[in-house]
Amino acid sequence: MFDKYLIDPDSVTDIGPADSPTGFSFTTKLGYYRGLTLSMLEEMTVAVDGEELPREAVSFDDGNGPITLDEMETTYDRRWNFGAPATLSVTYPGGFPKGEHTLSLRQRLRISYMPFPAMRFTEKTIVKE
Amino acid sequence: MFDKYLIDPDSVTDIGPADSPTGFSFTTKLGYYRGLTLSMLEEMTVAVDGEELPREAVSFDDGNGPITLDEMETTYDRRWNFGAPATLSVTYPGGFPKGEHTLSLRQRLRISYMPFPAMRFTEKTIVKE
Amino acid sequence: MASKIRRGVSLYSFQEEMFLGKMNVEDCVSFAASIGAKGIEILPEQNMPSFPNVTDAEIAGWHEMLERHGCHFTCYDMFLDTKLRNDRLLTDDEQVESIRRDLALCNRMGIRNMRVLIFVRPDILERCVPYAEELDVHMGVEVHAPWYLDHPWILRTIEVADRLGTKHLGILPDMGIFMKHYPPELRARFEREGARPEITQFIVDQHEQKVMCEYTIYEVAVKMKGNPSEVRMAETLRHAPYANPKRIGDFAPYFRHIQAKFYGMTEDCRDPAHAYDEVIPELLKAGWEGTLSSEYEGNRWVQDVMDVDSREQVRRQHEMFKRLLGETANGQEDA
Amino acid sequence: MASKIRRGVSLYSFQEEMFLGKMNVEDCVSFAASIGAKGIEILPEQNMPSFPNVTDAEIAGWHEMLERHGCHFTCYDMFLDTKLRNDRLLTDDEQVESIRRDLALCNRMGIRNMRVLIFVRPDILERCVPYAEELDVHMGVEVHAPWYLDHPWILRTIEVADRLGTKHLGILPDMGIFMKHYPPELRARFEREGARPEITQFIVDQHEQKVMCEYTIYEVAVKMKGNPSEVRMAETLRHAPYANPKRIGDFAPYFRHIQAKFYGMTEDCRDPAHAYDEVIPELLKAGWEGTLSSEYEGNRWVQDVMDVDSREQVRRQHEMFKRLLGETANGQEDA
Ligand SMILES: [Mn+2]
Ligand SMILES: [Mn+2]
Repeated sequence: MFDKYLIDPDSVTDIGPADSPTGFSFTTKLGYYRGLTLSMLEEMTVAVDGEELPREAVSFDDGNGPITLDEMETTYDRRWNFGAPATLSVTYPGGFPKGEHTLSLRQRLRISYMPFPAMRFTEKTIVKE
Repeated sequence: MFDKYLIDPDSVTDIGPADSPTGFSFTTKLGYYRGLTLSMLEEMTVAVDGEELPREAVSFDDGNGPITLDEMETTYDRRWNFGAPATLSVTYPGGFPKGEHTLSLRQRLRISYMPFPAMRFTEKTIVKE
Repeated sequence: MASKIRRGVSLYSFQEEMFLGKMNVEDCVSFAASIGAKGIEILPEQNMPSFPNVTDAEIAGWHEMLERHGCHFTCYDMFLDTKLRNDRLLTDDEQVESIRRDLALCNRMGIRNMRVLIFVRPDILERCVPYAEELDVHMGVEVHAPWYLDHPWILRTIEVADRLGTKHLGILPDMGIFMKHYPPELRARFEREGARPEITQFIVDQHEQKVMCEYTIYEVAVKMKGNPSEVRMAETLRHAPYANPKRIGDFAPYFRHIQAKFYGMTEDCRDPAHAYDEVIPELLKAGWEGTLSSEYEGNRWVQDVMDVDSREQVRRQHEMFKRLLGETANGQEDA
Repeated sequence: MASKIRRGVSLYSFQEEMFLGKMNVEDCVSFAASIGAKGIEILPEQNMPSFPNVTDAEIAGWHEMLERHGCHFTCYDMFLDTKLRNDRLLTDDEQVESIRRDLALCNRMGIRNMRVLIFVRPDILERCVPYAEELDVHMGVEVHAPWYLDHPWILRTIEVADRLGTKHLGILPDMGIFMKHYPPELRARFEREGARPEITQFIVDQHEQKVMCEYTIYEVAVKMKGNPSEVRMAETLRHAPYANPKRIGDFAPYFRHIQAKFYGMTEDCRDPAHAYDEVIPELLKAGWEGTLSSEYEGNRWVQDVMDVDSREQVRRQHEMFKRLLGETANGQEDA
């Protein structure tokens, strides 16, 4: 329902030393019309040019401290609120590649009233000089 | 609904000269709870040991004269009645093979109130000495 | 006060024995008479080999046979072969003509109710109303599961009937719409075909709770990785909603005949699947007048393991009807 | 005589602008007040960032804000995360506890209606009735398409309410069940995604005729070899039955709030899809008292080609409500 807004394309920033970045980060929102307890976020799969990065490479922070996707699985006392921007940090040696590349994100949400997981997806073209 | 009764296994008989049969015949019924105009019989596919015989090899006779499957397609004034036995004659040089073999029949019926064709199928083991 | 509800059978009920040549139509009628089910519903395309060219002599023969057994016709089940040709559908005019042919034959046979297949378009039926009125035949669109009385497709027929102010167009409920519990005959068949008892129990439980069928199908097919028999059993739920018996009163003015669908009766003459114990009181409350016409459809579910005994099944259903209708030994028989 | 039907909005209606940070909750309330829609339906899990640990001060802040605009709360939309954990479902006790938590917060917020998700089991709700009575909150199971008022799953909740004789359990209809015509916004979106106009016209025509949806899906997917967008459009028919508005009177005692679902209004303030012109007269005839609460859900269908203007859409819906409720300029505003 909010797929097209999942990635803020202007937020993509390298992390780590400026001369040898260890990865990049970007701002994302939860693709749902309400907030969710973190345990119900089953997947946030980041891909560069269609190539998916390992789950372990991704870390989430909605302002309450970084947490890995595995840790989120059993986090029952923390919610990602509706419309609230959060930062996904990704280990990606060298940082986001220069030039024109695609960045995509797939969120898999466990919604109790639906029989199957809800899938959200967006792909944005990022131009880095 | 009547799939298991589509072939009368005791009816299988060779046709043509006794010493060089040109094929075989058997008794069949329409797998439906009412009669149908012949144009609605889309397929009657005969197979021996799972190998389907060509459509042209098959001829139908419910007692009102033999007719090919292609001719049935445009026969709007003749019905195959509920529960009425008919003879399917099949061109099969040498006649039905000796020993234990399977004979199967698939009927495809065009039933107007159903969105898809009705499929009927039976397979019988025939032992010929 | 005696109820105005009569008992009858559809010849559809004996399809197994008739198909196999073990019963002919007179055997069916004779049996029906023996259980006080004097109203006979006929499928001319099943029971009249000369259809559609039925002669007056043949019709007279039928009436003589029925009279021998004290029986009478109640309903004519029509079909409409819109797909007669493989190159095109029947035109609207051809469809109207086919229905008119059935109405005329129905009238010649002295039958005043015609079962109309549910897929026949309401606008086609609207065009047939003048013929139905002239021939005095009520066209009842069969409300068959998964449709239900309030389904918008059915409401279109009701709308036509109301707008024309005709008494010759309405509905004809098939009691399969009141399948409250999962039929044991179906479950057993799927188990014989390889469905595991724990999965079939899950499906039965879900149906009992009236969970939306698509959820159960998804659970069985995807989450439980059900085998083909299990998935097929789950998919039967798509065809088996449970309609609210309380709606019968609202629709009673629109039907004059009922197809009393069932898959199997217990030895003590109860239907484990259909809520006749809720439906019949609603019919009585509505003062409905017409025939409960047995439609036994269990043969296909048990023929793989036993000889079908349609007579015994129909007999048991009528024992249930007598009980629910409050018939005494001498009560309904002469009605 | 003035109708007892009040107008309101669900904050769900402004999800697009709130998600994007273009409106905050007070903007929504202020706008609602400006069109005389003084009843506010809230989704705490959407609109209260501290949920479920909402403080008294926060609640007081909400009430002050509402009062500034002359508004009040009407309904609390609950959720139940039975799949909170990935290793098991919540136990029955945990489910009851979660609902009790919502009932208590609802009560603290001074709200007397709680929308219950349709998948919540009736036996779980039965266990919650004592809490609902104590806290004076009506639990209304949302009757959402493809369910309908008479659906057997809904009848189970009605049965529990009747058996307990409670006034604190019932239903809460979502007007999506009265989708009589195919929404143009959906059709246009599927066409932008590649569905061919002749196929979308076929789907619309089939829906208009109320043909059983599985038939249409089969026609489009198999016979017409529809492309993925066309098949997806056909599959939307599964979620869009059309319930009979005439049933409203029978169920009116069981609901006190209505979610007025819509996908888009025309410039002359008509809903091209939902039969409000048949539903509202039935509500008036039943003397129903409660709130028609806008639930705009069109954003997701048009956001690919235009900026969503939820306010304008909601405004148009309320123009329609005023017309159908017979509100005069000074009539309902002070009710
Ligand atoms: Mn029937
Ligand atoms: Mn809703």
